[in-house]
Amino acid sequence: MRMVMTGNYASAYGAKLARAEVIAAYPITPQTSIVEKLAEFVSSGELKAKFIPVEGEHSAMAACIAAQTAGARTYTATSSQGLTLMHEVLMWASGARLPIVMTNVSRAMAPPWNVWVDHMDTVAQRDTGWLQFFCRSNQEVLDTIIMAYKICETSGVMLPAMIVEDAFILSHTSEPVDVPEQALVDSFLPAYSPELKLEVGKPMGFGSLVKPDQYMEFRYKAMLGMKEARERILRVEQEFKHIFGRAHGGLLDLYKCADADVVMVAAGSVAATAMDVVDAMREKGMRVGLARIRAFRPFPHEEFRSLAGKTEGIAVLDRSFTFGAAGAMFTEVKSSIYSCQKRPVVKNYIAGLGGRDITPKILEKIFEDMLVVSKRGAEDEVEWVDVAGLPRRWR
Amino acid sequence: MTKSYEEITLTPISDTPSTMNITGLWRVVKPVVDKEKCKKCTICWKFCPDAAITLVDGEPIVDLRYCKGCGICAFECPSKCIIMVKEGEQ
Amino acid sequence: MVIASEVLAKAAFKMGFEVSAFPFFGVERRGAPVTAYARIDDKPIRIKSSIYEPDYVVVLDNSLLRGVDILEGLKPEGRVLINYPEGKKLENLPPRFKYFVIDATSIAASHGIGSQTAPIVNTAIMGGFARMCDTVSLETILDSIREEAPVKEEENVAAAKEAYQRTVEATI
Amino acid sequence: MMTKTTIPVEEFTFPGSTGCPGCGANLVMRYMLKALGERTIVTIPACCWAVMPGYWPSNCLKVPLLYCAFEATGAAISGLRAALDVKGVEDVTVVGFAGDGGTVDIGLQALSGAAERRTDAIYVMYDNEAYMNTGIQRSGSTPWGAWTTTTPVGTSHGFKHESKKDIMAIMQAHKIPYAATVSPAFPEDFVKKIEKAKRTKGFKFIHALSPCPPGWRTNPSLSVEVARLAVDARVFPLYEIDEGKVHITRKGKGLPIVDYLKVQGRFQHLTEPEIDSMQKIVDDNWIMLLLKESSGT
Repeated sequence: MRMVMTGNYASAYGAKLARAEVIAAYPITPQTSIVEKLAEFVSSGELKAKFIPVEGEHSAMAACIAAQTAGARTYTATSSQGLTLMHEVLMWASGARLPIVMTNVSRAMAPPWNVWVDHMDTVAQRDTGWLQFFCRSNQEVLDTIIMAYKICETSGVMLPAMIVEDAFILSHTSEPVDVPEQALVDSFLPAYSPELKLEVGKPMGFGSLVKPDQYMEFRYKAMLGMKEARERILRVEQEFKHIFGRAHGGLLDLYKCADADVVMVAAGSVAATAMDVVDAMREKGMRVGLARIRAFRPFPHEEFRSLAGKTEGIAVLDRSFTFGAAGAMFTEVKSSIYSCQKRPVVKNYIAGLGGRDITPKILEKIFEDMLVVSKRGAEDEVEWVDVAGLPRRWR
Repeated sequence: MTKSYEEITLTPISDTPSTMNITGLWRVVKPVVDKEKCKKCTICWKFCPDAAITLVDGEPIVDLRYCKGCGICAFECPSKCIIMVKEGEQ
Repeated sequence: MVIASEVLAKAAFKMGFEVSAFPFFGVERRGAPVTAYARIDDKPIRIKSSIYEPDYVVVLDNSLLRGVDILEGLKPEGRVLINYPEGKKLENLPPRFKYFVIDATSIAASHGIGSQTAPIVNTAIMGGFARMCDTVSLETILDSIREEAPVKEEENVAAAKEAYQRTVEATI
Repeated sequence: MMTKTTIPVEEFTFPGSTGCPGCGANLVMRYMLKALGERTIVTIPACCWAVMPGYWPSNCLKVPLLYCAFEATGAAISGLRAALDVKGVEDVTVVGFAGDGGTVDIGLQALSGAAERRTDAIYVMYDNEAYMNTGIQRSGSTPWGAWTTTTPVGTSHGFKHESKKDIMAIMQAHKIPYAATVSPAFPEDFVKKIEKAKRTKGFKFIHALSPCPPGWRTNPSLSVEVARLAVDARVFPLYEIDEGKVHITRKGKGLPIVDYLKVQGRFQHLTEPEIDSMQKIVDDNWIMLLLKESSGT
């Protein structure tokens, strides 16, 4: 059934349809309405689950880890400061090979204190061993939560996944979302049944001390899990499409890139706006395209390598910045295509930090700049967009 | 012996009894029980931190593969029937 | 205010439109001035940036007329709906736009929505919006209010109906 | 013929743990599991006991064990209980088993959360009165006067000058149904209290004194004796708080505190006046406890 709902409600419906059994969460702006809705589902009996009102985000993840180890399907949601507080236990979840699914409402890090969209929190967790999916619509949020359980619960993967909703822009925007029938979701996503779980009668110790002579083999296996996740994402999306009639673009969602002189790389909600801009610019005769990073982990290296040969310039829009380096997506894109025969010019645009609106006009200007840069190379590899005090005007 | 990544579980799960650790090798002194004096009070068994003492008809049998030689049993024994002797001595 | 934009979006959605509604993204505090937006289109809405050139502006609290440029970016053919006391003349606004007024405060108060000192005008004003804008019908607005109103749904519906009847175009 | 013993015969720990010789924490675990039995799940954060089961794949517990993050014990027991509930698994005791640092310091928030949520579980703090796993650094549970590596005595008399956090009072303030202190020197009392905790629904807290030969600078053979002296000198009284009511389970002999201190290297630097002031605090605390017991709070 198609309903108008916010991204946060899409998350809550996603977790409900996936039949999450244990939900442990702590409120943080702008994630709150996810947990409020889920608490409502649980208290009304619509969702047969246990809701643990934990006293902080670290405990939220720690409780999910314990519950998932004991064989329950778990879900949590957080944002920004809460996500970074979880950092330690995020690594724990992946090291323990637990397919926990979490929504992160991506929000800026303080200071300056700021509750608006920014990908710093999410990007900072890129090494934690979580699959990370950026979404561009509320529909994608709901669908990806359901898909994530299926992707992650495969014995070859068994890693956790983070579904990224842009703060306010998705979390609080109401738009039509198709909420599938429970029976249909059940036919797609079977109950969680791990090969090994913590249970009485089986005296096993989960997560024990491993010496240097064995540690690497376990890490190697986690790497294989992430590699397998790559294939799983694609396969599960095919299955999803077969049942639900829609898909969201695999790891790298390409929009009009086939003949594009210049391609913009972006993640999250701004990519949706960028699609409109691509259409408008093409109407004016400019061949531009959009490559939306849907999976940031595992990173779509292969997809970028095949894109490299088809375009002259890649404009990477990062909604975060790695201090002392550049935008993380830019760094990844460049490293992906380094081994390619033909390498397009790549430039990094840092934009939209702390909720600064990225308007269609700004996106158009980035495309225009890239069309020039792709021919003569970039003077500055990394440009901060729409910063007062810098010479270039963007608005 | 390092196991191949193909032979191990996804995450370390310990399922082997710790009797695989021969902690008796740490020992400097060992308990020797004078069975004549033993009153079968079971106190030595009760206070062994390593569960290395078992009772057979009330008499303590020290499993020297695991006894670390802490000496609690000797200290606590009310009839003083356990003495700690240096390894290698009688 | 956040609720008003949702009511509108959901009403338009019922009529078969694609919609997108969002508050000015901030830390919500009841009573503090807020802005909310809605987009209505017949094809899927992808754009996620804020609205800078609206077709319609709805002002729920006329005290904002003094401090906020409510006409900023309004398209030339744009229309404005203002919650305004009945009988009082609308002043200091450029005549190039069309203005509609409705005393949503009195209507909400008379239907017992909110308190007498601080009536909640969100639902009444949407009745006025149905009058000003041909795109959404009063019936769907009322349906939408029925679904969205947390309490007193029939009072809210009646207020919106009354507001629809009493909304008039103002002369400058 | 079965031997008559004063505590359950069945062992739920294997020999071969990698605890130090004379480790009090080994006794705490051993007695606890004897009282709880097979249908128990234990979660252990970073602490000595995270190492004591041995390197993978060694495990010295005969019940399932989940290792959790240092500060996360309270959250982990809530998660375990929720999973058991949602799966309809009944009659399982969930135990959080943490050291003093993991309880009164880094784990206090999660502990408080679990207690406030009334998580149906037993939280056992084995208190060796310092960060022993990392090599004897002071914790919030280290007593006044003790030497640790981060409260070195040196020439400036730099022993720990702050008093031990009163975790039992903290837990009592959470209005939990049951809390008790236990000592490895009194296994019968220990087992009885754990059995009571097991029968009680809701959040239960057990404070276990856990002598540490390397950290306390004691002879390993004295681990039980020093725990006994702690009770007899009333440094560590044995009592329970049952539905808010204090009940002292062993009054002890009322020995002078010096009897307890003198067997431990960590207190050797203390002067007579310092020992006297410690004695006064112990006496005051004992009177307070008696008052609490007689007043029914």
